This record gives sequence, C-alpha cells and structure tokens, in this order.
Amino acid sequence: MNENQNAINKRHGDIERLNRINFRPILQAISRPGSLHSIEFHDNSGILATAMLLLYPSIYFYSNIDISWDLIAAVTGASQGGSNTADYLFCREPCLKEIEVAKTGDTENPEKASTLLIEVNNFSSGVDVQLSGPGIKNMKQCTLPISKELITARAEKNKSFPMGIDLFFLSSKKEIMGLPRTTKVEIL
Amino acid sequence: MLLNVKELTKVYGQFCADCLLLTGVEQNTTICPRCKSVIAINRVNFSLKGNEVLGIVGESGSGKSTLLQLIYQDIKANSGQIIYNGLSTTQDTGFDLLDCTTTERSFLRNIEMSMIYQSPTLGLNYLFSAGGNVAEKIIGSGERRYKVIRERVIRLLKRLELPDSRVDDYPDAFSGGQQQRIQIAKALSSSPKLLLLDEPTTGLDLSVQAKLLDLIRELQQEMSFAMIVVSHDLGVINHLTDVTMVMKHGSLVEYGLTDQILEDPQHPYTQLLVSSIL
Amino acid sequence: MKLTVNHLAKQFTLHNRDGITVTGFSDVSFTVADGELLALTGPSGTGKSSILKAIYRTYLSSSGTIHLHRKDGSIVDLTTCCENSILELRKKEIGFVTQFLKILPRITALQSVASPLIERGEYEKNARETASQLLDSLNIREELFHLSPLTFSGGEQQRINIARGVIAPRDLLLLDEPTASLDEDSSNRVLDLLLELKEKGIAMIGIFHDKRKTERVADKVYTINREI
Amino acid sequence: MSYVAIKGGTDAINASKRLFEKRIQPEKQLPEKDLLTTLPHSCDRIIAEGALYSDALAVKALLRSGGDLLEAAFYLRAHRSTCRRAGIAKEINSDDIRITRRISSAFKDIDGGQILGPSCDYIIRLFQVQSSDGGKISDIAKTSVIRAPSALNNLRDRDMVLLLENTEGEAVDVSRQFPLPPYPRSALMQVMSRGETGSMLAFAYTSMRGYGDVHPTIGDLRTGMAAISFTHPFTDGKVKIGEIRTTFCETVGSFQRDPKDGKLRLSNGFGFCLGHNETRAISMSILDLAIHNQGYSMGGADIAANPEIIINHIDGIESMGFTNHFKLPHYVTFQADLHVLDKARSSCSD
Amino acid sequence: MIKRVFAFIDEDAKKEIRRNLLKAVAIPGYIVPFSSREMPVARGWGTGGLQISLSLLQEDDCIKVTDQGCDGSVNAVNIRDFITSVSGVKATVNTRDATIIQTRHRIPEHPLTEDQILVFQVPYPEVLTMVEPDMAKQKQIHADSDYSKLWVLLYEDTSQYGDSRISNRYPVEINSHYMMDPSPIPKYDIARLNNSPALQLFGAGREKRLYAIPPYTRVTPLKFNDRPFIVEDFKGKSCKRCGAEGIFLDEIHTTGSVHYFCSDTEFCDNKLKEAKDAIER
Amino acid sequence: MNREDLNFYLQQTEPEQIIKLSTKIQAQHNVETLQRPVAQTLLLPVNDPVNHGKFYGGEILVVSVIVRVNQCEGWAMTMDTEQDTVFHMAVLDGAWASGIEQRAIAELVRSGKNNHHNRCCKEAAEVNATRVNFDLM
Repeated sequence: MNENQNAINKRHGDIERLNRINFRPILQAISRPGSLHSIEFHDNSGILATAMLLLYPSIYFYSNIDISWDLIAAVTGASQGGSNTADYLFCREPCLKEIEVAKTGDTENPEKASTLLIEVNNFSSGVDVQLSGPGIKNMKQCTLPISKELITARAEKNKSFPMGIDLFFLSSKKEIMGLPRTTKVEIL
Repeated sequence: MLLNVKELTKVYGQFCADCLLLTGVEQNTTICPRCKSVIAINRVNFSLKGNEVLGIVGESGSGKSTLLQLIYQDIKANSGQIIYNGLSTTQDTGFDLLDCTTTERSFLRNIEMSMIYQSPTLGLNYLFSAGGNVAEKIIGSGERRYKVIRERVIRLLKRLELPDSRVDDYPDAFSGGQQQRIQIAKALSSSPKLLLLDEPTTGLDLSVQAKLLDLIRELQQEMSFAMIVVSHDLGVINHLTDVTMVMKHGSLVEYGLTDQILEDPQHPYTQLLVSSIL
Repeated sequence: MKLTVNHLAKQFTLHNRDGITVTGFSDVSFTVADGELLALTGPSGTGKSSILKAIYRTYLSSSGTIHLHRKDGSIVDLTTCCENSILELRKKEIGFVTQFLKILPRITALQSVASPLIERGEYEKNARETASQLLDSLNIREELFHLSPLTFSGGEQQRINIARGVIAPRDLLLLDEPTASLDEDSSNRVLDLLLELKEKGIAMIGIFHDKRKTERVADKVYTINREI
Repeated sequence: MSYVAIKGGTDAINASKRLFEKRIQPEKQLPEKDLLTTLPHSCDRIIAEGALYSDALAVKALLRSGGDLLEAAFYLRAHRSTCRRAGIAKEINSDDIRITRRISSAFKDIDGGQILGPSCDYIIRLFQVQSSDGGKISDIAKTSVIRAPSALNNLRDRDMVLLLENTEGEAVDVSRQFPLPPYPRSALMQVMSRGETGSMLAFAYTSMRGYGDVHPTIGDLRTGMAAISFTHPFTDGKVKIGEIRTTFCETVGSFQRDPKDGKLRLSNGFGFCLGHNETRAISMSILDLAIHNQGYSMGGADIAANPEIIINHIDGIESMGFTNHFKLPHYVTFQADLHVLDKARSSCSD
Repeated sequence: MIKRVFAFIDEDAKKEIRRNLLKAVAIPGYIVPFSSREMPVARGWGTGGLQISLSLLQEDDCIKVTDQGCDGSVNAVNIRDFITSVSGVKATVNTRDATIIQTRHRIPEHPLTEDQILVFQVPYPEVLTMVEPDMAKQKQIHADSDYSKLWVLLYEDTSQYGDSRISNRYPVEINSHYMMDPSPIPKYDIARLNNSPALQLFGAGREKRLYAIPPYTRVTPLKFNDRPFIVEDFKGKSCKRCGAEGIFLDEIHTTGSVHYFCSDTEFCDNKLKEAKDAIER
Repeated sequence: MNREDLNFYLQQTEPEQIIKLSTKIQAQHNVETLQRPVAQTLLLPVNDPVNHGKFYGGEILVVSVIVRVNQCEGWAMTMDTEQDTVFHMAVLDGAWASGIEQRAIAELVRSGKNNHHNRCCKEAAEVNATRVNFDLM
C-alpha cells in the first residue's frame, strides 16, 4: 500500500461529497443547453473534478491535456483509451481531430457515444450562436467558446440522431455549459 | 430503369476466393468444393423498368427466392449492387440498397416496395385485424389521419373483393385465398413502385389461384407498378409476366421475353424445364 | 416499306435430345409495305407460323435480319433489339392474331375486345360501344357479349381474337390463320375487315388456309418450299 | 435526519411492522448456530438465491423473514449492494471439490464410485418410520479425502461429447451490467445459478414433459466443499480463504450434429449452485440443455428453450417483488381504466 | 463496522447511474440500460426511481415522495423514510419546497419549476411491450424509429371502440423521435409532461432501464391528426373537501353515491389552508 | 511452508492461540492498521465444462484487513462476517513477512493443517460409508 493510496483513502469521503455536489450542475447543464452552472474544482481543476465525477472502472477515457492521468486512473479505476474508443474525452482546443473520431454510438445503442469535456478560458469570447432544441425554451442566444470549425465538426457528427456526441465546456471561472447532441446550433 | 442489379452475390459460409468460379450452372453445384460455402446467388445481373413485369423461374434451391429477399433487404448481399432509381432525390445516381441504413430500409419497405410472400403468415400479423394489417403499411408510409387510413383500408379490401363488413376480423378467420388477398391489399396500400411476389399463389386451390392471378394482373395494369414474380409454375409466369429469367444453382441461365422462353427456350436447362410442363 | 426480311433462318437445337438441330425455315426474304398484305403460303410444316413468331420475337432467329421501319423514320432489327423495345413495339406497333384463344379466360368478351382501345386511352364507354359494333359486325350474338369467351365455340373464340387484334390495329399485323375455323359468312366478314385495314394503311402478313381467301385479300404471296 | 409530519400511512406502517414482529416472535427464536445445523437446506437455498455466500447472514435472514425463504434471499441480495467488491476469486472446478455426495445415473459404476452421501432420497416419507440404524463407521485413519473427475470425462476422452464453442472473451457479470439480447451463455448461467428454485423447476419440467425435446440423463451430480482462493495482495500468490458448500450437475441430452465438423456427439448441460440443492442444479442443467442445445423439437412451443423467457423470469427476487407490487395502491390508474371503459361502452352502443 | 455510504448505493454504482442519466437526457426518450443494484426495497416497489433519487441527492436537498398523488400512501411513506434515513436530507410534502420529487402514477398539481427534478417510478419502461414482447425486436423498432405497430393498435382500438383502450401508460412521442412509456400516469397528466420547466427522469429498477425528458421538450401523445386526445373528464365536478376544479380527482364510491376528492392531497391541503388563512385575514 | 498457507490454516486453529501470539507481537513491534476489517465480496467464477468457459456463480462474503508490522504489510481475509480473528491473522501475516516469530507461526499453521486433515478424513470416512459397492472394479 503506497503513500498515494493512503492519502486517497483519506480523501475518499471528500471526493464522494464533491461528486454529489458536482453532479447536479452537470446534469442541469446537459438538460439546459447553453446555460451556465457552477461547479466545484478538485485540485484547482475543473477537468479533474469532472474526471473524479465521471470515471469509474468500466469506463475508458482520453485526454490531450497534460496532467497526471495515471493517478486519476488509479483512483477511479477507469482505463485510458484512444480518442476513438474513449467514453469521455477531456480536451483543450485544438481538439478538432478528437471530435472527428469520437464515438457516436449506433442506432440501436446511441448511448454508447463519447462525451467531450472541453476546457476553455471563459464564456465571454467565441462564436455567437443561437441554440434550439430540447431543454431550451424557444430559442437561446449565447457565445460558444470554441472555433467555428469545431461547431461545424460537431454538427457533422450529430447529423443523424440518435447517434452523436455530447459536449461540455468548463471555464476557469468554475462554470460549466452543456451541449447535447439534440441542440441545434446556428451561427449568428 | 427502376432497378439495376449488378454482379449480385450472396454466400453462406466463409466465401473463399474460388467460391464463385467453382460453383454455378456450368459447375452444376452451389457448394464450393474448397470451403463448403453455399453460393446462393452467383453474380446475377439484370434490370427492370418501371411497370415492367419480370418472372423468375427455377427449381427450388436455384436462388430465386433469395434474390427477392436480397432486393427486399430481408437479407444482405455479400457483394454487388442493387441500384434503385425510384427515389426522386437520387434520380441521377440511383441509390444502392446494399448501402442503406435500417432507417432507409424501413422507408423503402414502407413506401417504395412491397413483398408478397408465399405464405400469408409471413406477410401478415395475425394479431392485427385484416384492416389493421393494411393500415400498418399506410401508417408506415406516413399517413396520420384516421379517416383517410380507414377509408383507404376499406377501399383496398373492397378492391381485393373482400367484404367491407369483415374489415375488423382477424386474418385467421379468413380462407387461405382471402388471406392472400389481405396480404396483397396490404402490399399495395402504400402505392409501391415495385411489387415483389414470392410464389404468390402456390398452395391455393386452382380456381382461387386463377382468380387471384387475374386480379394481380389487373391491379398491375391499373396501378402500373413494376413486379418481380418468383414461381416454379410456368403457368403463373406465363400469365403474369412480360420478361422471364431462368435461374439454376444461383446463376442466371437465360433471360428473354416470356413467350420466347416458353416457346423457344435456348438453354438446355430451360428446355428441360419447359418440356416438363404437364 | 414497313418490314424488310432478309435471309432469315431459324434452327432449333434440342439439347435434351442429344443436341440434334431441326430447321424451322431458312433463307426467307421478303418485304411488306404500308397498306399491303403479304400472304405466306406453302405446304404445312414448312415454317409459315414460325416466320410470324420470329417476327414477333416469340422465336429467336438464328440468322438474317427483320427490319421494321417505324413511323418516326427509324429502323429496328427485330431479331436483335432488346426485350424492352420489343415489349414497347408489341404495345403500339406490332399486333398478332392467332387461331388460338390467347386472352384472359375469366373476362367477358366485350371487356376483352374493348380493352386494347382502353389501353390506348379511349374512354371506357366509347370503347365498349366500338367493341360491341365490331362484335356485331362479326356476327357475335349480343347475349354472348357478357360471357367469358372460354365457353364459346371455336369459331366464336376465333372471332373474339380477331376483334381484339383489329379494334385498335397496330401498324403491322401478323395473322396466323385468322379464318381457320370460321363458317363462310363469318370468314367473309373477317376478310372484309382486313380489306378495311389495308385501306387504313396497315401492313399485314397472313397465313390463310385456303387459296381462294388468299387471293381475295393478298397483295403478294411468298411461297415457302422446303428444300433441304 | 429530519422528521416530516405526514398523515396517512405512517402510523399504520409502524403498527404493521410491530404486528409482524409479534407474529414471528424474535425473542423466542432459536439460536443462530443451531438453525444452520438443523435447517441447512433452508440456509443453502437462501444463499443460492441471494447469490451471496454467508452462513451467518443466511441464518439472520431466515429469522428476520419468519422462515420465508424468498424473502430471506432478498435480504442477502440487498446486503450485497452495500458491499464493495474485493475482486474475483480463483475459478472453481467440479473436479477439485471435496466430495460429500456424487452419483451418476448414466452409468452403473464410475471411477470414484457412486457415493450417496447425506441424502433424503431413500427416506420413506412417513412420520412413524424410525430414523437410521446408527451403524458403525470404520477405518477413519485410512480414508483420505474423496475427489473424482466428472463421470462424463470418460465420454469426453472418447470424443463423444459436444463442446460448445466459447465465443465470449470474458464472462459477463449480470449484477454489474445486465446484457442485451442475444444473451451470452455466461449471463444465462449466472442468472440460473441464482434463480428461484421453484421457477427453474417448473420451466425445466415443461421441457422434459414435452414442451421441448430434452430427454436428460444425469451424468454426474455431486455436492461437496470447494476451496475459495484469492490472490494475496502482497505476494501475488494464491491463498485459500475458506471452503463453501457447492452442488454441480452435468446432464447428457440427445446426440446432435456438431456444427464444427459434422460429427454426431452427445449434447450436455451444466448446473451449479452455492450450497447444497440438487433439485435446482438438475433443473439448471436441463434448462441449459434446452437453451443451448436446441434439437429436434417437433412439438414447438418450447418455453424452456427461449433464453429471453428464462433469463427474465426465473429470478425470485424480481418476480416476487413485482408480483407483490400489485398490492400497492393503483387507484389512479384503475380509475383511468374505468373512464376508458365508460367511453368505449358508450361508443359501442352508439 | 460496515461503513455507511451516503445515500446507500456505493459510489461506483452511483457513477454508472449518473453517466446513464446524462446520456438519457442527451437522447430524450431513449431507454438506457443500467445495471440496477438490488435495493432493500422489493423490485417493483420503486427501486428504479429510488436509485435515481439516491444518485441525485446531496446534503441540502429536500425530498418529496408521493404515490397516486398522496404523500401518506404506504409506499410513499416507506420510500421517504428509507431515503431520509440513509442520507439525512430534509423531507417535505409541499411540492413547492421540494428539490427532488419522486412519484408514482401522478404528476403533482402545483406547477413545477426549473429548480426541481421529477423522478418517476416505472414498472414497464418499454412502450412497445404491448405490441412486441421480444426485446431484440423492440430494440430494432426503436433503432428504425418505426412505430407502425403502436399506430395499428391505436387504429384498431379506434375502429372497434371509438378511441384507444389505453387508459394510463399512454405512449408519448418525445421530441418527434422516440416513442416512450411515461409510466402509469393518467391521460390527464400526459399533457403536463410537455414543455415542462422541470427535468423529468424515469427509473425502472426491475427492468434495469432509465430514461429522461429534458425540460422544455415536446411531448405528444400517440394520436391521429384528425382525432382528439381525450383525457379523463371531471367537468362540472369539484373536490368535496377543498372545492378545487379542473384538476385530477379521485372518485370515491360509497353506497349509492359518488364523491370526488383531489388526487393530489398536498394540493388539497394547501387549498384548504389558503382558504382558511383568507378567512382569518 | 509458504506465507500463503497462513490464511487458511490459521483459521483451523484455536482463535485464542492466534490472538495470544498476535498480542505478543503487537506489544513488541510497531503494528499499524492500514485497513480496518471491512466487509467485501469476492465474485466466484465457476468452470463451465460445456464450453470450457466460465461464468459467475455468485459472490462470497468476506472480511479483510491490512496492517503494517514494522515495515512489512500483512493481510488476511476470512469468509463470512467473522471479524475477531481476521485482524490478528493479518498481524501474523505481517510478522511472517518481517521475519518475526516465524517459528511460532509455523507451529500454529502446522497444527491447523493437522486439524483440517483430521476433520476431512473423518468426514470422508462417513461419506465413504455411503459408497455403493458393485464389486466390478
């Protein structure tokens, strides 16, 4: 039993608490696309906090962010996979390649699709868009903190519902925004 | 052309490199001597015009029913193409049924083409009423108004000479010939461009058979859809079709005008087939 | 010219009888013009009917050509053109009247005779009117109009066939013993009809059992003598 | 913990719980260790259907449920959800168990012998019959532990037994992820090994009575102690944790053409359960035969051969729960039923 | 000895449920399989809803559990007691105070808000069971989104009985794609699923499925374009206790007479209390 | 004797003896509990003779403990809910790894082995008496 494991054991209760606190905003974020919800960070990182929340033993994940994923894999029991096999992709832009190869599920099992969590700086700059679809009352205008190419790539992935990918954006200001496959994005 | 079938092949088994060459009518077998695969359909080519009636004859196991099932997407071919040109959106290039998704398959089967199986048990849902069976296809083609559906159901069943008082009865309360009529009413309810018939009258009494064939012929002239009729009965083929394909061991043996096939068959197998008419 | 037949020959290969070949006819050449009736004569078994079938493409010719000169000026070779073209021509340009009943047995005589007109786009009522006049002129009793021809006598069936063949005549009409089993009076009425068709410019090739009848309607005669 | 004042059922529920306790009188109940030794078959059934091997909890559950075995098994299932999983034990094999009973009806005598063990098969079910004669057991020192290979191994050596193709990589664990059809064999076997004894018996009985074509012969039925081993976390060596009671049954069915090479071989089915319960191990092996070796049925309607039916309907905890849920109030939906009936009646009388 | 986990279910099981909830929301109306742990409450008694609620709960939640619209129903009491005892969260009967509402057979009368989550206990998650019992075929039908069989059922009922025979669990179409079983709520509640500000989650423990309707999502009952959707009719009737009209009423038949009461008891209590307060003021 | 023998054979001895030896070790050495007795389950794979595969036949309730004796980790796992001796068994496992009291531990294991063997033989004799005798072999 190593030191890390020991420390982790102590913090186990705290992490479970953090997970329950963070699940509700992430659930609200995917339920209400385009709206901002606040989450708590783990070790000053939103990515780490969501990784703790989402990863568990039968899950594969991928990341293009340079942090110590081995430890997270050890704590959560999840395994690292490729960007085309992972259930969760923790990314920072540019991640066009990752979006292009991410799993979309199939018509019989659309839930076997990837979720991307993209770390962004803030929600004030980016592409102005209009959103519509489930979870949105009428229409919603907001700013997506990603490139137009990414928006186009996402639309391409989601063109045949129910297959598609689901996105979350995490800002350094502890905010999270969700963009499920059902949301129609029109660039303004 | 409504349908272009090119090099269509269906193999049950591992499909080795020599399968196609070592089987077929010349080799007199469908079983590949190398890998023991069964070559149900061996590089078949043909095309069909809108409102043309094509017959397929051959002994059982010749692949004729398999060919229909491949077109109807009941089973998937291993290689080749089935180009369907009936869709307005893809008129220029045609649409290869082999590439279709399950959603597109549903669309094709709900709207573009219909299959009439030898046994009504395959084409009808016995838990639905006669009307319900016809309604299913109308609904599948997108109609969502009860009144329109109900009226069309009654009109079709009447056209198929079934009493409208029995529209809500269940299929097993009908005779075999009537069940087949319900199946045809169902198949025609979406006004398909292509009707596939797999031994449509086999197993029926001769008198019932003849009436049903007349009716099919009449409906075809009235609604001018294309038909592919599979039968081992040359009488049926003669009665219904303009052009005939003869199949043996998964291969196409002969193709020609139906009267020519019957009166001046060229291939030894066709001659044998024709000479065995009782 | 309507039809040019050149060196047409037909052999049957009987694969299931050790591959022996039987000659149907050989080196047949003739022409038929619009409004002209060509009679095929010769002893029985010399392949007169076979020639008609070869033109209609019920038989595949072994060699030679059959050129049909269409109204639009184009020429098709009936021995080689594709099945679809034949079907198209059979619908509009080439008719065949046989001595055997070749109509749906469960349809009434009137309906059966009217249907070629209806297929051509005539109103059903008018078509039936024309059909009953035609049947009347062919001595078919009115009470038979609404029965299936299956129950008719041979002569009556024959007249129904002819009526079907001529009511909406194709430009080229092939007649295989149209008067074979008819009595004198009916026979004459049929021959009158054929003469009327010639007036309308219809080209015809016919086989007639009887020399007198041939002479009455034929413009020219092509005699086949088998010399093998 | 917070309290919320609610009218309605709260008091009634508490009173009902009290009345139930009064009925089963926990204070008068037998000592737990005596229950395990005097009612071992009750405990084993609870363990098997609860799919959790724990003598102590089985006895507790038996007491808590007033002897309702299915209810008791439910206690074990529910408890299982609260426990972390330490890992996967070493695989156990019927050949390795310490045999306490082992018979084969396919052969007169077998390697290792026909051993009756403790069985009630030969007991005349009359209340006045005397208990056994208490004869002497000799030669304790000379006897060694009994282990024996399966009685079918002889047939296997002669290449007469069908070996189904193993198409699965890893075995499925239905308690973590319930599979979708087509059901992997391992999932069906797991569900059956924890299925409700009576349900499995009934389904197996349909197939032997003619709704199917299973004509089973018991090739090897055995009970015994299986060693449970795990990996020592600090040496990575295999370490024995303890021993459990187990029942195994291998059944032979009719012969079939082996799809692999076209040869004729005997089909076989397998049954396993925690604890000693021969009826359910036999039933499981027959269901396995019915599902995985579908043969020349002429009768049709073989319910037992339908994996969909078996996998979804033999779990006692689920079927009991759902059956009992009809005791819950349904007056809203029933009232809705009546409304629709009224509408339909007036429509039909028009 | 055995360490008590907050909200009973172990963390990995919660994570799996949470993942599936996120997918369920992203694919509205699609039924997501999940492993469904055994609960100390019998299968069929709300274990699906319970597992969802337990995976959602955090310390400052306030839970309401209701059954047939009645918080005092024995099943509701039992489940509420279990939830509060394993999590320590507050419980309420007041719809307005609740953050999570677990329900069986009804949607509370008081309009829900964006801050609330409604969790349904579902006995049969598969809308197709009534026309197709085979699970593999059901999956194919959803994949093809070809629901003709359900429509035929409606057609047949309409031809033979004048309207659908389905009185509850009425099939609904979610966001113009999936057909979904809304759990056995009366037809009166079907319209209230549509465009709801609250997130609605559905759990079937025994059948091991969960699904969701996101807020502000189009929910339409299976119905022909030219025929009305007829819901339970309480026209001219009012609650004998509080006088409320235009809501779902329970019919109580006593010898010779019928009385109507609010199905949602909390709504009824509130109405009475408001009336009383008004008089006192 | 292997370290892996400890876990099972210690369970076959008198618990008092284990506790006594463990208490002695705890008094003389630095023993730290890393994981208190915790109820867990082991998933049980069963060999499937029909396809040479395996399936899970249920779970076994176990209790396990991890301690550190001087610098070496010790571990023990017992079946069911029994928690009293499992801690002491883990202490002995850790002591063995640290080279402490190895002779005394070995002696305990030996006696456990004997007990187990005797019990098995007695049971086997009883079972053997139910053997059907055909006198064929």
